[in-house]
This record gives sequence, C-alpha cells and structure tokens, in this order.
Amino acid sequence: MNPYVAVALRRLAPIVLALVLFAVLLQLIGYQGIEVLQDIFKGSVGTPNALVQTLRWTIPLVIIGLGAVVSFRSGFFNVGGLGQFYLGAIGATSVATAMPDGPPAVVVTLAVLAGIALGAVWSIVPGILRIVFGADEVITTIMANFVAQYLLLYLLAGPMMDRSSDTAQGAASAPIADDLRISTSNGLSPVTLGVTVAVIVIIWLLLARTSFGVLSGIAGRNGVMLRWQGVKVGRIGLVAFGLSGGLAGLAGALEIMGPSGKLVTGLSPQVGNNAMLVALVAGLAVFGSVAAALFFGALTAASLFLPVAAQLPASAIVVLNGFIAMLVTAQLRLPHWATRRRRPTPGAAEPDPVEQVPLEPKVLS
Amino acid sequence: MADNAITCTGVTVRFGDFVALDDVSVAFERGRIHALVGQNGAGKTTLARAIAGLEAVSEGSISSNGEIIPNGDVIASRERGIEMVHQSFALPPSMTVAEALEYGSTVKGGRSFTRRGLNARWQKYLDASRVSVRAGEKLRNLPVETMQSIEIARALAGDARILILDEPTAVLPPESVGRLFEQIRRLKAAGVTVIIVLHKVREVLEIAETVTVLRRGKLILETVEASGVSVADFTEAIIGGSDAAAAGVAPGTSPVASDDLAAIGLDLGTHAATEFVDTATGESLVRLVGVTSASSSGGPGLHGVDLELFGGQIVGVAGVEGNGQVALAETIAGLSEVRDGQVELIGESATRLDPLRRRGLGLRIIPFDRNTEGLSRSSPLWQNWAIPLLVGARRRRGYVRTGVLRKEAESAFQEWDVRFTSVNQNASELSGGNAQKVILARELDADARVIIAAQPTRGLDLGAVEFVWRALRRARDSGAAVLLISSDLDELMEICDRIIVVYAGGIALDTARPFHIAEIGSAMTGVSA
Amino acid sequence: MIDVIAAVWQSATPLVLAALAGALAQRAGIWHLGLGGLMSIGAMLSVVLAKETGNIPIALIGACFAATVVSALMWFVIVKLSANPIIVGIGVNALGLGGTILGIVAIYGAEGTVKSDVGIPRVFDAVPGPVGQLSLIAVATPFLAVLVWWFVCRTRIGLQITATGDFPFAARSAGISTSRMRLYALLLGGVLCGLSGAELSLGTLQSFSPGMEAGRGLIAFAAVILGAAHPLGSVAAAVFFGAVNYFGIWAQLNWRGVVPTEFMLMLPYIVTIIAVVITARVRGASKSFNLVEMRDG
Amino acid sequence: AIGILAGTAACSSSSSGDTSSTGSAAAEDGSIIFIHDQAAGDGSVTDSTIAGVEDAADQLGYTSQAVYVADPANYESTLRNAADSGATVIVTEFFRITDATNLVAADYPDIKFVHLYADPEEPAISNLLTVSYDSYQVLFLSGVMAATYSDTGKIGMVMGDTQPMIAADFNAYAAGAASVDPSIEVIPGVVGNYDDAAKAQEVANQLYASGVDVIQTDAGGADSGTVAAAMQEPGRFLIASTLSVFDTAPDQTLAVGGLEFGPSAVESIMAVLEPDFEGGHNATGIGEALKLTVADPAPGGADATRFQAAVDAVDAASAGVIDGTTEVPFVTEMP
Ligand SMILES: Nc1ncnc2c1ncn2[C@@H]1O[C@H](COP(=O)(O)OP(=O)(O)OP(=O)(O)O)[C@@H](O)[C@H]1O
Ligand SMILES: Nc1ncnc2c1ncn2[C@@H]1O[C@H](COP(=O)(O)OP(=O)(O)OP(=O)(O)O)[C@@H](O)[C@H]1O
Ligand SMILES: [Mg+2]
Ligand SMILES: [Mg+2]
Repeated sequence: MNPYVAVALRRLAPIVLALVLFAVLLQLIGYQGIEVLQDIFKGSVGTPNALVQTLRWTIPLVIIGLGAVVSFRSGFFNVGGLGQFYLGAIGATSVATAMPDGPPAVVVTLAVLAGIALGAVWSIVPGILRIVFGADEVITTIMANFVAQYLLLYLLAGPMMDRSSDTAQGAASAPIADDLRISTSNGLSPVTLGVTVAVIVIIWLLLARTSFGVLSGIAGRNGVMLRWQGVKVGRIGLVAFGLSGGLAGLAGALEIMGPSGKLVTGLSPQVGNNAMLVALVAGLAVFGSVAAALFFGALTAASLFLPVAAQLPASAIVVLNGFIAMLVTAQLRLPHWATRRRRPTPGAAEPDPVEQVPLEPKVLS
Repeated sequence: MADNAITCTGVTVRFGDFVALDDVSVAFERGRIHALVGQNGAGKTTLARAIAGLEAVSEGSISSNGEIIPNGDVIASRERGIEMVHQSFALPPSMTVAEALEYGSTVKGGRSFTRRGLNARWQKYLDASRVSVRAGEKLRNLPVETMQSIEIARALAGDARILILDEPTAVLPPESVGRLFEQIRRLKAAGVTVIIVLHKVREVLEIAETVTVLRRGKLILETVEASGVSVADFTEAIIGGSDAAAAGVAPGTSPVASDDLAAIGLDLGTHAATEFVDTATGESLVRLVGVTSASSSGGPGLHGVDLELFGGQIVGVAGVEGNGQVALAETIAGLSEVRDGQVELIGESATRLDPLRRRGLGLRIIPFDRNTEGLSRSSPLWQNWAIPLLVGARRRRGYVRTGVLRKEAESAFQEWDVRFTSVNQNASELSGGNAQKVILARELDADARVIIAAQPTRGLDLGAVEFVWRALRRARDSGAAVLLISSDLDELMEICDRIIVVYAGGIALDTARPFHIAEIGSAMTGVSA
Repeated sequence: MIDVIAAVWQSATPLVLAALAGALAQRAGIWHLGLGGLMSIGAMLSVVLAKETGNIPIALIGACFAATVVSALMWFVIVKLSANPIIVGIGVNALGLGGTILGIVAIYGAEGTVKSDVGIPRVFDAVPGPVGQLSLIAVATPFLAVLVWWFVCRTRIGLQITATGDFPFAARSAGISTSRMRLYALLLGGVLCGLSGAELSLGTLQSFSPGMEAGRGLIAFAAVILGAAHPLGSVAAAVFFGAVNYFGIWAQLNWRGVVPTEFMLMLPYIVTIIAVVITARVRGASKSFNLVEMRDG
Repeated sequence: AIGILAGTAACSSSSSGDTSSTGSAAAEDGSIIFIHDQAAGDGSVTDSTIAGVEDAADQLGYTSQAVYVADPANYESTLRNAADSGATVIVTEFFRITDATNLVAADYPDIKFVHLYADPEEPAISNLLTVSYDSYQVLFLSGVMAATYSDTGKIGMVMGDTQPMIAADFNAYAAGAASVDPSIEVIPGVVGNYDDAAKAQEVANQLYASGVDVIQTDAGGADSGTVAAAMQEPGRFLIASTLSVFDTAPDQTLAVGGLEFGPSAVESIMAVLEPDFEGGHNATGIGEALKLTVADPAPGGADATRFQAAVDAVDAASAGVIDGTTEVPFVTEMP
C-alpha cells in the first residue's frame, strides 16, 4: 500500500472508531445511530451550504492547528489556543472599531497585525514562565484560557461595549464597519482563503526548509543535545510559543474581520481544543494538518446540522468530540493473539507504553 | 543437569523482525562466577534480561535447577532467587534509599510501615552489607558508586541465589572495581551463582571462572573455563576473525592482530608507549586561570583550577567520577557559569563567550552520554549530523536546502565508515559504535582546534574503541588539543601524552609520560593531595 | 473564624478529593487532566440516583462506580492503546460534560437542573452557620486524605505505584506490573472523583446542573502539580485554591468598585499560574515528575 | 398559500382553544423551530419560551423543535440549516442572535421569523416580528420589595456575569431599592457563569453571612445554588426568577420576578402567521409579559407585617411604572 495512504488510514482509524462508538451510544439512548451518521455526512459535504460551512471552519482550525504543530514540535505543549484566539480577536476589534473610517487596506492590515501581536503576547507569557521559571505550560496555558474569557467579558461589558444604541443589551463590541470586513458572514472570501493558503505554505517552508524548523523539531525531541551543540533552546521555545500564539491570534482577527463582524462573549469555545486535535491527528505534519482541519471542519459543520436534522441535543456533539479526543492518539493495532507467536505469561514483561512515547527528555538551559 | 543454576535451551528473542538472540543454549553451573562477553549489541543484556524474566523469550525455554521458569515473568524468576543488577541502575530517583529497597522487596511482611521503622530496618541491612549511606537519603543526591552498591544490596536483600550483573564495572573507578570483585568472591563463597557481563578482557580474566561469548545474538563460546582460554582466542571469539571488518575497524587498518590487541589494552598492565609520537606544537589553545565554576546540573564544580592545553597533545583527565569532570567539560564548553577566574580559548578571552561562539573558534565536544547529550535518538541521522551547519556555528543560517545536507551527511558517514541504511534513519536504530561514529563525523571536522572527548569509548566494543582512538590521534596529529575524559585508566595510559587527575574540583596531578600508575592512583583517591 | 474555615473547607472538599485522585495517577506516571470529567459524572449520577432511589449509599456507590468505569476506560486507552494521557484527559472532560447532559436528556426528556430531596447527611447539623452545613464527605475527607497518604507513602504497594511513575523500568525489573499499578491508581482515583462530584452536587446543594463542575478538575490538577504529586502536598494546594476562591468572593463583595468584578473572577486562575511559577522556581523543574521519562534500560 | 392556511389555523385556535382540527394539521405539515443561545432546563426564560413554542405548535397542529447553539459563530449557519429544513416559523431569542436573525430573515422571505427580546429593526423586515421586553422594570419592583422587606438594610443579587442585560437588571434593582430606602446597601455577587451552582451557593452564603437578608437571583442554571443557600438558615429570603422556586423554597421565596416568554411567544407566532403580517415590533413592559409574582400566602419564615408592607409597596411602585410616573433607569454597565 502507498505509505501515505497507510498513514492516513492509521490516523483515521481512531476517528472512525469514535464515530461508531458514538452511533452505538446514541442508539442505546434512543436515537437512530445510523441515521445520525448519515446526517453527519449530509451536514458536512452533502449540500453546497454544508461545504461552505466545512471550509469556513477549516480556516481557523488549520491556522490555530498549525500554531499547535509549531509549538508541539518544539516540545512545548501550548494548549492555550482558545485564549490566544480571543486575544487576537480583541486586538483586531480594538483597531477596527477605533478607526472605522480609515483606508480599509491599512486598517485591516493593522487590525490583523494587532491580533497577531496580542495572540503572541498571550502565548509568550506562559512561554517565558516555562522557559525561565520552569512553570508547566500545560497548566499555565489552560489557566490563561480562563483568564482570557473573563478579560473578554470585562472588555465587552465595559470599555469595548457597543454604545451605538441606547437599548443594546448584549455583551458585544460595536460592529466592524462594512468596508473593513474581509468576508461575508459565511467566512469564505479571496482574502480569508488567501491568508490561509499563505499560512500553510509559510509554515511548511518554516518547518521543513529553515534551520529553525529542523532545530525546533530536534529541540522537541531532545533539548539536552542541542544545549551541548550551543543552541539556545529557550530561544527556540520562545519563538515557537510566539509563533503559535501569533497564529491563533491571526485566526481570531480573521474571525472578527470576516464571518463574525463583531466581538461577542463566548465566541467559538471549542475551536482551541479542536485545533489541538487537528495537530495531533495529523501527527504534527503540516499538510496532514490541512487534511485533519478539513475533517474537523466538516465535523463542525455537521454539528450545526445535527440538532436541526436529527433533533440531537448540542451536547451530543460534545460527546462525539470527547470520543475522538479519547481515541485520536491511541495506537490501534491487531489484538495480541493475531500478532504474537507466543504469548508471554501475563504480568511482568509487558512493554510499557507510557515509556514508549517517542519523546526524549526535555531539559532547558 | 541439576547442578546448573540456569539452563537456557534454544533461547530465541526477537524484536519485531530483528533477532537479538538466536537459538542460544547455554548452562551456568551453580556456585561459580560466569562471565558473559561480546560486542555491543551482541545480546548480552537481552540474555540476562530473559533469565531475569524481564524479556519474554520468543522460542526456547529457560530453567533454573532443572525446573522451567515461566516465560517473561519477573516474579517467577525472583521467586527462584534470580536477581539482576542493571547496566544503568533501576532505582527510582525520587525515592529514599530505604524506599527503593522496600518497594520491590520480596521479603514477607512489611506491607505497611512507619518511616522510622522502615529506615531503621533498612539501615541495619545496609550496615550489615557494608554500604555506607543513610537509609533516609534521597537517591537522586547520591553518586554512581553508592547507587551501584545500593543496587547490589537491593538484589541481595531477598534470598538471592543467582545474581546477574550487567556491566557493573563500566561506571566504576579502578579501586572500586577491586572492591566489587571482592564482594563477588564473597558471594560465591556463600554459594551464590554469579553471571557478570563484562567488556574488558582483563576484568574477565581477573574475576571469572567460566566465559560465555555471544556474537550477533549467537552463542560462540559456551561456558569454557576462563583459565583455559588465551587472550588471542578469546578476542577472536568476541570479534570474529572474518568479521573483524564488520565490527567497525576502519578500512585501511589491519584486521585485529596481536599488535592491535596490545594497542587496545589487553596486555595486562604494561603500558608501553606503543604509538606515542611527540607532536606537541606548543601552541596554547586552552587556558584556565584560577577558574571556579559550578556544574549546570548541580553536581560538583571546579575550585580555582589552572590548566593549559596545547595543540598536538592528548591530555587525559583521570579521576573518580564526580570530582569535577563534568564541570571541567562544561566550563570549557561554556555551558556552566564561571564564578571566578579566566578562560581563554585559542588566544581569545572566552570567559563570557557563549557556547556557540566557542564552537565557532574551533571547539568541539563529544559529550558524556551519547544517547542524550550527543544525539537525538528519535531524529534522523542527517539532522543529528547537520546541527552545527544549521546553527550557523560553521556556515549558514535561515533557508536550508535539506537535500544538499542529506547528501553531505551521507558522504561524511561513508568517510567515517558509519554503518547505516539511510540518512533518514533515526539515530536510535544505530548500534552504539556506529552512533558514536556519527558524533565523531560531526565533531571532528577540519576546523576542530580543541576537542573535548568525554567518555568517548564507554560501552563500546574493541573494534569501535580502536576506531575512536585512531580518530583522536589523527586530530592530535593535525595540531588540535584533545582533552580526553575517561574513567578507563588503561585507555588514558594508552593514548594520552599527558594526564591530569581531578580531585574534589581541583587538579591533583599533572603528569607527562612515562606515567606511574601508583602516582595517578593515589592522586585519584586524594592520598597525594 | 471557624465559619470561614468551614466555608473554605466546604469549597475545597471537591478539589481535595479530585487532587488526591490526580496525585495517585501522577504517581503512577499518568497526567490526569480528566478529573473534571469524572467529577461531572459523579455529580450527575449521585443526584439522579438520590432522587430516584432516595437512598444516599446507593447514590454514592453509583457515582463512584460510574467514575471508576470511565477511569478503567481511560486506563485501557492510555496504557493498552498508548494514547496520550493529556489528550485522553481532555476527551474525558468533554465526555463528562456532554455525557451528563445527554444522560439527563435521556432520563428526563429535557436538559436541566435535577434536584434531589435527600442529601448527604450533615454531621454537625445542630450547629448554625457553615459548620452545620459540612456533609459527611466533607468531614470524612481529611481522614481520606490521610488514608491516601498512608497508602501511597507508607505501604509497599504505594511505593510500587510511585516507582511506576518515577521510573517504570525499575518497577518492571522488580517484577511489578506497571500497567496494573496504573490501573489501581486510576481506579482508586475514579472512586475519589466520584465522591468529589457527589460532594459538589449532593453535598450541600442537593442538585445537579450541567456544567457545574466549571473547571474545578483543572484546578485540582494544578494542585497536583503544585503539591509535587505528594498526597498531602496536593491536599494543601487544593485547600489553598479553596481559600483563594473564598477570598475571591469576599473581595468581590467587599472591594466593590475598587477592582472590576471580572478581575476578581480571574483571581483563582491567576493565582494558580503564580503558584505554579513559584513552586517550579523553588523546587526546580527537574524535581517534579516529568511528562515523559525516557530511560534506556 | 401557507400564510392563508396558517392564518386559518391561528384563527380557529384562538377562537376555540385546543380544538384545532387534526385534519388541517396533517394537511399543512408546518413546523416551528426555536433557536436559543442559553441552555434550557434552568426553569427560566428559555424553558418558558420552549413551552410557549410547543403550545403554539399544538394549537396549530405543527411540529416544534428547540435547538441550542452555544457558539455565537454558529448562530447564522444553524438558522440557515433550520430555514433549509423547511420551517414555517423560526423563533429566536436575545440580542446576541440579532444579526444572524436579520440576515437569514432577509434571505428567506417565505419563512416567518419571531425574535424575542430584541430591538426594533429599522426599516422593518417584512417577515420578522421583533418583541422587546423591559425586563429590568421587574427588577425595579424586586428592589422595592427587597428593600421594604429587609430588616438589615442590606440586600443582594447573585448574578451570572456582568453582561449589559444583567447589569441593567442590577441597576434597576438597586434603583428600586433606593426609591424605598436611599440608605440601603445593594451588593452584587457575580458567579462568573450560568452553570456553577456550587459557586453561586458560596456567593449567596457569603452575602447572607455579611448581613444581607434578601437576595435576587439572576444566574440561570446556577440559581439553584442561591436557593440552596437561602434554605440553609432561617431568616434568609429570596426573590427568584422562576415560579418553581415557590415550591422548592416555600418558606424563603418572597416573590418571583422574571420574564415569562411563553404567552408572548404564542401570541407572536400567531401574529406572524396572520396573512397580512408585514413585519414589525412589539414592546412589552410591566403589566404585560412581565410581572412580579408575590408569594401568596406569605412565605412560612417571613415576618407577616413586613411582608405585607413589601407587597403594598410593590403594588404602588408597579402602578407608578405602568402609568409612567415612575421612571426606571436603564443603565447597562455595572456601577
Ligand atoms: N532498536 C532497533 N531497531 C531496529 N534496528 C536495530 C535496533 N537496534 C539495533 N538495530 C540494528 O541491528 C543491527 C545489529 O546491531 P548491533 O548493535 O549488534 O550492531 P553492531 O554491528 O554490533 O555495531 P557496532 O559494532 O558498531 O556496535 C544494527 O545494524 C542495527 O541497525
Ligand atoms: N526493545 C528492543 N527493541 C528492538 N531492538 C532491541 C531492543 N532491545 C535490544 N535490541 C537490540 O538487540 C540487540 C542486542 O541488544 P543487547 O542490549 O542485548 O546488547 P548487549 O550485548 O547488551 O550490548 P551492550 O554491550 O551495548 O550493552 C541490539 O542490536 C539491540 O539494539
Ligand atoms: Mg556493536
Ligand atoms: Mg548491554
């Protein structure tokens, strides 16, 4: 078999299993499992509108997902995608609402840059805490997500609140001026698609064709060795944190300037986790991430269709995502009896899977 | 066969398609000391683990005192009194000594305990076993030697009747090896069967009663009496006459002959200057003036060290591990903080220079542990090789043409006779000797002026050791200063032009040829200091 | 003062129980980010069972059992299928949140708050104020903490679990099945998380609303890291977080107009970050349990 | 054609209760889809809207369906999915979904839209009925009641977060209290979300412990925590947001003030199905969909005289608000 096909199949197997488990669970509690699976198909690629939705969601997933690829590859488990996405959205909204009448090209560029910058800052802070103080980034980035949510509430219920109408009661910013919008509410436009493609190409070049790419990959597998080679592993880490946060921030900016058109509380709460899954399903590969993002984009599109079509509560989609996350990194393989020539006595000598995680010790200067 | 403590019958161990042990049938007689030898990757550890139940056997069986041991079941093996001391110790670093002795203990009772009771119980045992350590001490704070004593004490804590030691001497200084051997003899006297994995022929001849040789997973010599083998036969068995080239001896060198045997330290104790040529250029390439520094990992540092290294010299660093060797290497490399004093590198003041700039001046390092400091095991070979090029220490930055780098890596590996299948292979797939050659290919380029070689031959087989030595000599001959840190005195005496002894963070002895082993020994133990 | 202590203890109890579960898993070498999901399951099931049967023991056993079953599932995926524990934990959290809502929809036909008429008995019922509100679980938790500490640090099997996380090869070479140790740690953690969830919903509230776990599992996990996976250290950290939460509310009510409320709401998370930084600084990153220990045998 | 048939059905249902013929229902096969951005099940507005939508569907012989969308980025596509699925009427709720509702309503002129709790659209969209509720006015009455009843001079409110709608509630509550007793202290307690009942309980406990004796709940699903806190000790009182609290905490609940969207949802659905519906707006205030329902009889633990005084004060204030003599401030930021 073509090795790429084999890899793709191996990566897809856990997802297929998750879908099957999901259908079985639904069947057990009284829904039509099979029909739900059909609806997932229909809601993701079955109609033109579904396809548009799939692509629309692929954009933030692939951009944040590639950020996760950069940071995971360099050995840092930055799981703060959501918070960085919010900060990017905040940055873009502040700029765009501050100069609604400016020349669109300039304002949009500034807004996007502000989004990237704020996203990067929100990521570099835990990065510094990790690299300088050794504070575990999994915890600090998760906590930073919570902080970002309340920061968003603070801003939208206070300084950034929409005051354009006397009766406005939603926690929302003023809308982005029409001239500054880079897409309609369906999120697809030459600008959004172009930026996405550019990000994919740039990140691929960065990871595969620059010394930063090669070195950060090695740093993720064995930072000690790089230290002996005179490489400043901490600096690579900071750049990786900054890049991944900047990309999440870019996604936030695109979301505001594109489909959303204004900043509201509770925006896209799933996008951070899903982007992380994208990176992992892809095995931290760039083009694999694009494929995985398309898949998760399709799933997101389907999840909007299911409540209407299958009368499924929205929480069912959360359950499906839970199944996928539980299984996505599992090494599915043939059972022992199918592969082992001779079975050892159960107990002592089984291999230790947690030890076998293909990473080398992470030590920083 | 009831007199055999262990009998292996047709033992085959596979890792995937790779056969690590191939139909090995061997018996170890009770109450004797058996040596198990062979090159790196010969399968010694695998056989030892199979006996200890840590590795499941794919085919064949292992029996103890005539009774078959359940396959791959450590508990079953331990119940039969089989205990193993591992090549790198199996002691959880977060635990105290007493806890480490307790958790795997097979001694009945004591399922729960108080801290005081636990410490008291194991302190008594440690004292009785003449291990001088406090039972409440954290393992991560202990030096290797103590760790090994504890590891052996742990193995003997139960009712050990068969003790397997995997390369116990690799990490020990010479005088501790003597003590270890004494202990092994005492155990034998108490009726314990000992199977000991060794690399050095000298040690085999010193301690072992029988010898078993493995080569590429196959049994070559089966428990012959050690007294009956000549050194030549023995080496022949390990390396294999026709196989010598494959063992890693560089092309252009003659197959292993008696001269080479002498060159690799098999001649018990006479240290003639076989290949010594005075090539010292007199050019001072490294100068430490009153340097006080800390080791980056918190280990022992240096105190007021003065040292000068000259081009064309191999300077050996002898000393018991943990006396400042790591700090010395790190200080020259720029990896540890210099608290006081000056460092000069190739005529420039380097005290505050970062490691990368030092490399730019021509500093090269073969680090202590090739699997973590020297290589990234899960990265492709070409990346492992290309790092200096990527960081710009030697050439370029930014955009990288990976195809070109792959090709360059390939030709460098061929030049250094690395046995590899593809530059895209992960470093973990190489055997120890070949892995070391990848490091040499990276570090020993034409621009190398100062080379720190830390334990470059640890755990390598004879052929590989010879290869490394040749490389170091070549570097010296081309005018580089080589600092060779090794815990193998024979090695230092063999190829160094000058030896310094580190003791307690200072230099206790600085001596040129001819070397006097007694003088070096007393400096190492602090007698002369 | 006693009232404040009781209120803090009340608020800390679910965190303490979950942190103990996290510490056990951490000792066995598994980063347990799924504590919150297990808590949700325990919280939901205990209230549903209490409502339907009126029997508190059945409610508690059911809650613990369900959380334990999901823990066993986690074990299977992580240990037997080599999945990444962090991602699995995030998945368990999603399962806990979505699954409890789905469960409520399946049982009651619509999602919403479930109320039980019976609750976990109050131990000091006669005492007015927060002390009187302490449930049996809250009162028993210090004893449970000591019990877990004793189990982990003062029994051979506890040391074996520790060895499994600290140096799996060492554990295996002593004949210890690392996978079984991980199973024990996760199952025991499941029981503790079930209790934690039950205390959260059935303790004083006697009702369950979806999402009420509200990130407590992650805070408990942070307590594990802060406590260096030591049972008592993790408990201390969890109590500290309970106190921060109490203080956050206090500051909101008493410092009105001084600091915006939203910043008070951020407080527990910011304090967590600061605490993680300080402990990492003090302890040195190398001394905590590592994410991946790779040692060549 | 749909409009005419629906109109007929509406007429028949309004004239004769639930006797609408099953025959016509089978023939028209209409459906109402309600899309809400707040979780259902907490007994508050969303639940009452769902009940209203179901009620309307029953009367019309339609099917009905409620869809919860948590992510604001998904409102529009869910609305489009609902429209594509052939809904007859789509009902939405609250401001966050305004933009999406307007966009989709414009794109699907044949489908009728009802947007509850929204500002009027100018110019009106021909197939969209917006309905606004001055819900903060009820909170003004709550404030009057709480302040009149309070013995300690301190009252509180446990709210989900600080978003403008809730802030407006709080400010009206405080204004109502101040209108009775200018020296009264009104303390807000914010949970941070609408789910964490345990934290709501802690917030309420600290409020009560600090001397507050009446708390208004305003935290959706987390309100059960405030109710539980009130029930912990005698002398703690509540003004709740859902009627069911009268049953859960009969001794503590002084009144229930809140939004009842049910009847107005039915009314609005019927209105958009009128054949001559041209789009428009309905403003609703006190006395219509909104009212403060006081406990009757007085809650078990309450002081009868003070309770009666509070009821009287509410009646007076209510009249004032309805006839416009009392102006209720509308301020959407927390003080
Ligand atoms: N983990 C592994 N996975 C795949 N192949 C392996 C692995 N370990 C070793 N090999 C392969 O098995 C072969 C035998 O290894 P071994 O260590 O015996 O090499 P060797 O010829 O003795 O080399 P040297 O003398 O340099 O140590 C090597 O070619 C190596 O590539
Ligand atoms: N888990 C494993 N998976 C794959 N290959 C393995 C594994 N363990 C050992 N091998 C391979 O089996 C061969 C024998 O290894 P073993 O560790 O027994 O060698 P050894 O004789 O002890 O060598 P050394 O002197 O280097 O310790 C080597 O080629 C090694 O790479
Ligand atoms: Mg070898
Ligand atoms: Mg070995």
